[in-house]
Amino acid sequence: MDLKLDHHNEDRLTIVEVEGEIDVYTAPRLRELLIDLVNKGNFHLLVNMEKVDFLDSTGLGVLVGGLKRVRAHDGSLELVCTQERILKIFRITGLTKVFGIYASVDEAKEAHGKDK
Amino acid sequence: MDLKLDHHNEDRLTIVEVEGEIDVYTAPRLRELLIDLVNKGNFHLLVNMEKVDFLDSTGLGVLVGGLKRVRAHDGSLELVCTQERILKIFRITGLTKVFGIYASVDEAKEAHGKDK
Amino acid sequence: MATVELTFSALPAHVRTARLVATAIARRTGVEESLLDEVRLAVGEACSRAVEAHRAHCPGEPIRIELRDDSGRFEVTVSDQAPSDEIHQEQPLDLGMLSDSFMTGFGLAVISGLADDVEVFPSPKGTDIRMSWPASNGIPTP
Amino acid sequence: MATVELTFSALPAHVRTARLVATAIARRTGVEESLLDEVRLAVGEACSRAVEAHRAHCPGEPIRIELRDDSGRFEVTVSDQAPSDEIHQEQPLDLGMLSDSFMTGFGLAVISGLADDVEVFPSPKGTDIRMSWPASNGIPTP
Ligand SMILES: Nc1ncnc2c1ncn2[C@@H]1O[C@H](COP(=O)(O)OP(=O)(O)O)[C@@H](O)[C@H]1O
Ligand SMILES: Nc1ncnc2c1ncn2[C@@H]1O[C@H](COP(=O)(O)OP(=O)(O)O)[C@@H](O)[C@H]1O
Repeated sequence: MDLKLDHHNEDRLTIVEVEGEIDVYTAPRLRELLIDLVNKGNFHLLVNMEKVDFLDSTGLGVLVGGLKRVRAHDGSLELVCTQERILKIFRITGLTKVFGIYASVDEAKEAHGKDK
Repeated sequence: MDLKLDHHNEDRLTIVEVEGEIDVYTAPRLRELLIDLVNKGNFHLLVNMEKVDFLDSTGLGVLVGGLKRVRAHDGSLELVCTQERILKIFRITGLTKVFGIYASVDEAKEAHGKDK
Repeated sequence: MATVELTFSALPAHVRTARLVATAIARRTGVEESLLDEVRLAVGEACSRAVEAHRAHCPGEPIRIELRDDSGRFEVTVSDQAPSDEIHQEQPLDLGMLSDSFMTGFGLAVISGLADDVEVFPSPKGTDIRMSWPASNGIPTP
Repeated sequence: MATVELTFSALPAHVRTARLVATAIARRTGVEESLLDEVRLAVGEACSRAVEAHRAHCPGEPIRIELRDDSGRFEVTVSDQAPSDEIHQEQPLDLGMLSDSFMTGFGLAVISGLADDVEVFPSPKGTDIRMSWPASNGIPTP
């Protein structure tokens, strides 16, 4: 199972669709995409993890790295995730306190609309 | 994928249904079944290989062993197989000349009916 | 004697092979289906950690993973040959401190959170990480 | 250096692990999907042969399989440590001669029929079987 990446803009949010395995082998591709998006001025990222079947700490590292980058521009990097096996990894590492995690893209968009 | 074995009698034939992988790990169970059937007086065996997804030379060995046993009682051991990947193994080892191989249980039963 | 031993060069692609082998053997050893995800992830983390350590210190040396199923438990040991110089993360998470390359802290946190039992043996000659899970059978006889 | 090396004790169950690893690495190395069945079967045969030889001669010794993907081909070498005393089957098949335990003749026939390229190196210290298939890529960069 490899990694598929896609992205598109909705309102002020850039939605990043991730499918497959984010691990030590594929994480560099996700890192490149996030860096590229930030360099092109997209500072509000929403990463949809619903189709991710495997996430390891290298993947976590890339997400945290992305968060640091968007924060430097007063941006945000949030996640959509309801899969227990993936949520567990965020919980174990204490990262549920670091990332906004939503149950759906719509829920995230709504929360975002209110923020600003 | 493990090995599932089943058998029942139709007319004078004992039909052995095999499903899964016949390899160095599971072949001993097939050998035991064939020996047991012969010991109980079933000398006309038809082994249905249609649901076999893997066959190695240990499996071939068990089939040849079964054939030797039934022949000692003037019996027969024939096969049903249409899967190219499995047929290939019989062809490579020259065993297509040793076993009667049929396209279906019915076809085998018919040929058998004529024989006797 | 270790039942199965896998040796691989320090490349991320091989971490996948290690995960695949560990999951397959765990399943056969009778580790509960619900734990297989944890096995896959914890073994992957330990191997990723080893690959990163080798790439930094000794890219030409192979990494070894031993899988044993002869003790009533499924036991995995991942051994690297990189000198251990880990900064053990004791303080709470501070975003600024984290690099976005592989984070040893996260890796070990994940492993400790997932393995039923973990021991880490760091030494100047390398680190061994030993993990184990309950298993219902050793090598079953056919 | 071999890219991945698997060492296992002489038990039939481990032949499955070897098949699994060989198929996974072959796939990743870019061996064509249509050849993966042949890889799985040929590697399995070579390992079964080694397991049988060890059980007869040296059940305590491990069997080694090396998988390389660094030469533009996918290359697998299975090495046993049992003295080679094979009767090479040159005469046509004679049912009476065949035992229904593992048949070296069939095993080698299957391997030769399936591997794109095979070399067998028997020696008093053990036999190496080297097989290879065309592969479209080595370790791909992520
Ligand atoms: N071709 C391959 N080479 C190496 N590792 C692989 C390959 N395919 C899958 N894997 C790894 O093996 C693990 C199990 O994969 P998979 O067979 O899809 O899981 P499962 O059997 O649980 O469905 C995954 O972590 C995956 O990265
Ligand atoms: N739990 C396991 N332990 C060791 N080997 C296994 C296990 N499960 C499957 N295998 C072996 O791995 C090989 C590939 O199995 P499988 O994943 O079903 O094939 P594929 O990926 O081609 O569908 C088979 O030969 C099988 O015997």
